[in-house]
Amino acid sequence: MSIHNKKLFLLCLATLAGLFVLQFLLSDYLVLAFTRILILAVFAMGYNVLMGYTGLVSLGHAMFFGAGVYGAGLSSYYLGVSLPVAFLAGILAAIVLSFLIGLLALRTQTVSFMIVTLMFSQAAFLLILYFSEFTGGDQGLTLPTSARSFSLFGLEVDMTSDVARYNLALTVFGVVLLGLFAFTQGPVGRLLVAVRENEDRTRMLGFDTYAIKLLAFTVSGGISGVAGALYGLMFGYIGSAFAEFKISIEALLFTLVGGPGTLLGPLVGTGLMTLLFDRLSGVTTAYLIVIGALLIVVTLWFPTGILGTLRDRWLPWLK
Amino acid sequence: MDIVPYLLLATLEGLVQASVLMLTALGLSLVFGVMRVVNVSHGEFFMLGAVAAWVCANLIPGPPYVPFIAALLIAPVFVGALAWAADWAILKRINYNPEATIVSTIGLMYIIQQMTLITFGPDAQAVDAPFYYTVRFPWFGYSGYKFFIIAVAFVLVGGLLYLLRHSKVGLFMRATQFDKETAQNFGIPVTKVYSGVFAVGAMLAAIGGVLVVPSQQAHYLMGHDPLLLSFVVVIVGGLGSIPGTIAAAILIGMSDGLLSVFFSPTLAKIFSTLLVALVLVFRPQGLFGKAGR
Amino acid sequence: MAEVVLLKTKGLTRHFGGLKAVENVDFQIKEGEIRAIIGPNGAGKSTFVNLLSGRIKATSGSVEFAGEDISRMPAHKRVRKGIAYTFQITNIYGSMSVLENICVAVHNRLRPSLLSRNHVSEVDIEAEAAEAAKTVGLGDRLEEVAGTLAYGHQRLLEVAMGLALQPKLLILDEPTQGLSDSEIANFKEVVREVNKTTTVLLIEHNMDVVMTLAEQITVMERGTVLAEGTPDAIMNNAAVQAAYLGASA
Amino acid sequence: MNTIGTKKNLTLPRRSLLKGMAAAGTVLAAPGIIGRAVAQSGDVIKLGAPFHRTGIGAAYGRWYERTALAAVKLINEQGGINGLPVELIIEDDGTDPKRGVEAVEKFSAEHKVDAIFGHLFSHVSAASAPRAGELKMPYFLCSEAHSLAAGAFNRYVFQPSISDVKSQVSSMAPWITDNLGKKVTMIYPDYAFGYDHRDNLRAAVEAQGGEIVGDIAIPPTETSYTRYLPRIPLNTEVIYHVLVGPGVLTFVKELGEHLGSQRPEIFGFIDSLEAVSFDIPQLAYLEGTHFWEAMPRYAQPNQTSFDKFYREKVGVDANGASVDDPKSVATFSHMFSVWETLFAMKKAMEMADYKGPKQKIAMLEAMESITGFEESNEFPQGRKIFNGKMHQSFAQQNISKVVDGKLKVVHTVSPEDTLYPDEADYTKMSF
Repeated sequence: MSIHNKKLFLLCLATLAGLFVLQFLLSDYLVLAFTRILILAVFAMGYNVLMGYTGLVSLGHAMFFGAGVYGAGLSSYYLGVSLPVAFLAGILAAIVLSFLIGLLALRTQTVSFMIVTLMFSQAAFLLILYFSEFTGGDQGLTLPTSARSFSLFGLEVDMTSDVARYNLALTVFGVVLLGLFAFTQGPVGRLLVAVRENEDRTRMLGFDTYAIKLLAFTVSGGISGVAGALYGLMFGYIGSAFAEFKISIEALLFTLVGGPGTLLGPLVGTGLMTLLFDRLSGVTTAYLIVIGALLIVVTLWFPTGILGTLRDRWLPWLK
Repeated sequence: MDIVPYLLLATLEGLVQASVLMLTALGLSLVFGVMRVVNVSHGEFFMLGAVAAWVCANLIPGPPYVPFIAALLIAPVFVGALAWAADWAILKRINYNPEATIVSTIGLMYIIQQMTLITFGPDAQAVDAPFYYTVRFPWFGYSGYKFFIIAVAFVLVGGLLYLLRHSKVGLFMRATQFDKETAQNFGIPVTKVYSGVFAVGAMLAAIGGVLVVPSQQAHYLMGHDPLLLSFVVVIVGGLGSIPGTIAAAILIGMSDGLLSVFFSPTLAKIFSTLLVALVLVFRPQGLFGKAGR
Repeated sequence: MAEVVLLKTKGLTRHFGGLKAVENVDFQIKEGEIRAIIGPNGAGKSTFVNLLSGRIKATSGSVEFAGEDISRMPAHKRVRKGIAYTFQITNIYGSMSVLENICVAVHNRLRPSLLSRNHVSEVDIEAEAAEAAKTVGLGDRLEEVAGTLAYGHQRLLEVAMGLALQPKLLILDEPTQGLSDSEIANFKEVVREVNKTTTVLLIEHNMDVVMTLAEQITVMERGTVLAEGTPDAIMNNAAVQAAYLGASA
Repeated sequence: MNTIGTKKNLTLPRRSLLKGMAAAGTVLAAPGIIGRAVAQSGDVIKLGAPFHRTGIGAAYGRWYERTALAAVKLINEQGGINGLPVELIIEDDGTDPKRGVEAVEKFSAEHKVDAIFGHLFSHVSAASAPRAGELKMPYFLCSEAHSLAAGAFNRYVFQPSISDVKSQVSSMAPWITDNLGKKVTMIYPDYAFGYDHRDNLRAAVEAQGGEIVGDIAIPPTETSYTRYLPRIPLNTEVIYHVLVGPGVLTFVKELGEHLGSQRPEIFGFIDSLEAVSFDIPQLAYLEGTHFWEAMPRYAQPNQTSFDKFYREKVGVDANGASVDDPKSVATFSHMFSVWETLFAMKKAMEMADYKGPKQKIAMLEAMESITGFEESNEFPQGRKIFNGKMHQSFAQQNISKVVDGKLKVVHTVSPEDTLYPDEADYTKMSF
């Protein structure tokens, strides 16, 4: 499959190399900021699988991010499993949840689909609060010091070290990026786009579009869970704030700005927006106004986002 | 406490909730019914109504009923104008695309919320009721103003229904709802109907906000719960169906009151959000609607 | 040609509310045939073929295909059984290239399972897709974006996608609508070519196309079959003339 | 089909927009890169203050900021700390745990502050405290959460001014059971902060031979309370309420309507009514009820000169409202912790002759060696005992009665009576 779209493949490799070099160039703080950006970009990339490639706008991805956070965090907190195992538990939780929610939500379309995902996500958020004895509720749980380092294949990783954190985030980001390259640029990716462009036609070419959408939904939710699990373990804290509505909106915003249906769009969107908010918080308290205004501006004038615009104009392979 | 006063209280509270809900949810339902879009910033129009009532109470002198009545007139006009402007500036330009509308009204929601935070401040503010009167039952007392809320809401909803059924404007709206293209061919100014409906929907929410604020408080985040409950009502009642919305408002308002009395309110909320999701999945026409079309 | 019945319906019925769009239709098509369905607007032709393809669920009645009852089969499975359907209104992937459009169709046939891998490579898929494009005369436009094609070419692409499925039965819903005379001539050639390997069911308004292509014609009116026979027999059928002329007058 | 991502109705000239975006990107990145070059200074003490400017804590955040600015101004007027001027850097954390952590990282890595202080809401501090420890950043809480004293955090985290909930509640309970009644109904918010009250009050009341007869948890977003009120058992002698959030006035009003004149005693935590004026008709029902206050909002007849000095510097009048706007009421029982924390930090820095981050450990050890603070201009709330092992202060507490729409202190609990056995020893942890 990699014979397809070689240019994009090279760009992905260049991006990863660039991100690796970045840690030697940036100030300490920006390295920390980029650690966060990489994790959130993974989240947005997961969201993009569904929204960008398959054309399904979900308002409930916070629940999959949250499933990753809690699946990983709770298994580390209560069962004391090692971090790699907790990480996998988080991903598994997100995959199972997204599969089940997908089964139901995909029976609906467009507006109903948005509301259904929103409502399931709200219910998940409320459940976290309701079982606060176990989940820590809004106050959350702080992971013990023993959960701040791990060794894998003889490699000792200290989660409190900035260098280790950055490179760990970059590794996960890289794996997801290349995995998604194979997924979206190959025949399956073509099917996702086929569903987005014309679901009826795709069905009449003999595809079970429900199954395709369910696959996209589960992959999307699973990757969101990867980001959530990494975020929870990396920062050693889990809390209901990670399953809030705002988290879903951030994924939507990052994807919209960067360019839905482009592989690298979510990274661009996440990077730009995170840095923008970071700078804004020194200038104005109302960073949510900026989110609001951007949501409107992007839908009005920029519906294909930054990379989407580049793609439509000059670089058709950027997808 | 015995079960009788318990139920009486739950019923009264349910009725009050149902009344306010009826107004806000009708706004949302009207917009969805005619325009086929979901307005996520609807709860903020409700909040703006409440804040407008507080502003009136602070600026207009006289006994409490004077600013209250002023607010009942001013708040809907102000909020309606704002909604009309939003329709002109945003919704019209994205051609009422359902998904783009949701995204951009989420944006609008944040903007209104934060602008209110900046101007109105983070504190909850109380507004005097137009009159104070406590109805004393043998077991407990109950605010007379809340009976007033019920009365006003029912009068307004009745008036609205009458208008929809018997006026030219109502006819235009129903025609547009039924089939946009045909309506256009019959010379109905569809774009004007859209702007009007969006404004009227917001005005209904604003009136709900004004009515509620003397019994509660104005706060910049207060739009969230009414939005959620209105969603529940509109969806359970069947998207776009006015009688369904009214029936669902009463059902949800009453049962929310009862559920929260007997169960944890968080559990009640979980229940209602899941209800919305499952109704949409398994009975998209709503609990009261008929299948088909 | 072998006289094998490819598709058979019994009492096929579909009501929309009070409207009887298709009412109790018994219908057969033999393997290798080119069959046309004609009838005035609203006669239920499109609904009928949609019942065959599974896009619309029947109210009652049964559909049998290649000896198997497919009445309850969802549309995409019927496609896999060999019933291909091309849309009345052009229905392609506008943002994809011609080749990619056809690839989606070939993909289904060569690699039916979504997740499991088999040995069919992307190269094979593309080769077959290019072949199908060539058959309809789009061989030199593989990289063009489908949405930018001329209308006639879009119709041909639509047919190519149907062909790429290598169906046993190809249903064409008003394929020549909006085509120029020269395009129609070319189209007739394409259908003849296709018919060498596939049974063709055609809904068509253009009588010239019907008369030159079809071996058998089925006439529908108000949801029922009014008449059936060879082109000559249909031309001379009084009831058909009444219904048809009456309707188009 | 989704059209957000695929629609092509662009009307703006894209080329110029893209250029603008690229330019914006450079600008965004610039401060951080420059920050790397100029970060080393050492001739100033930088303090990072992540305040709740927005979100549910915004009412508190506003006053925390005002108090911090006043205290820093005073410190600088008095010659700074060890001769170095103090620079205050404020970031908004949105009362959000995620952003709280981001703020801690930003203070540590970009602003390179000497210490961070000022987090109040417990979910924000629960997320931020571990990260502060990992970044080896001194982190001072201005919060009532019990987590620190319970040993959940690390050696870098301190709470030198305000008492934790456990200490507050358990020192109030004997007075409640002795003076108001032994059958208590609790009304509290349905989240972590409320649970702290629920658990500690139950234990404390039962220890006094009292009984919790009703237990009503209310979601923090609730706006109407009438339907919860029937759950107050008829044999209730005291209603204990601690509610935060926008609906408190409504709660009081509805309580009044519901119970009428035959009400039981009512005891509330002032958290319910921080930043809310008392002399409004909606609160008339509270006349004659009692409140816990960390620091009396209304200047008392025996007002200390310290209290007077503090109010003057922060700009708060004798009614606990802003001198510029009598309608703007302070979060008086919490914001003193910002003031006092700054002076506690100053004291520790002076003890360690602190000049820069290299002496961080010495400063923290100095902090741990402190045993208490005397009532003074620097500590206007009152005398306090500091437990260096738990990193927690124990301060005097007040019980006030609402008389003529004002809070009048009727009982004071000395710091000694708020102590409980040690639950943690941070000095045994490594730095």
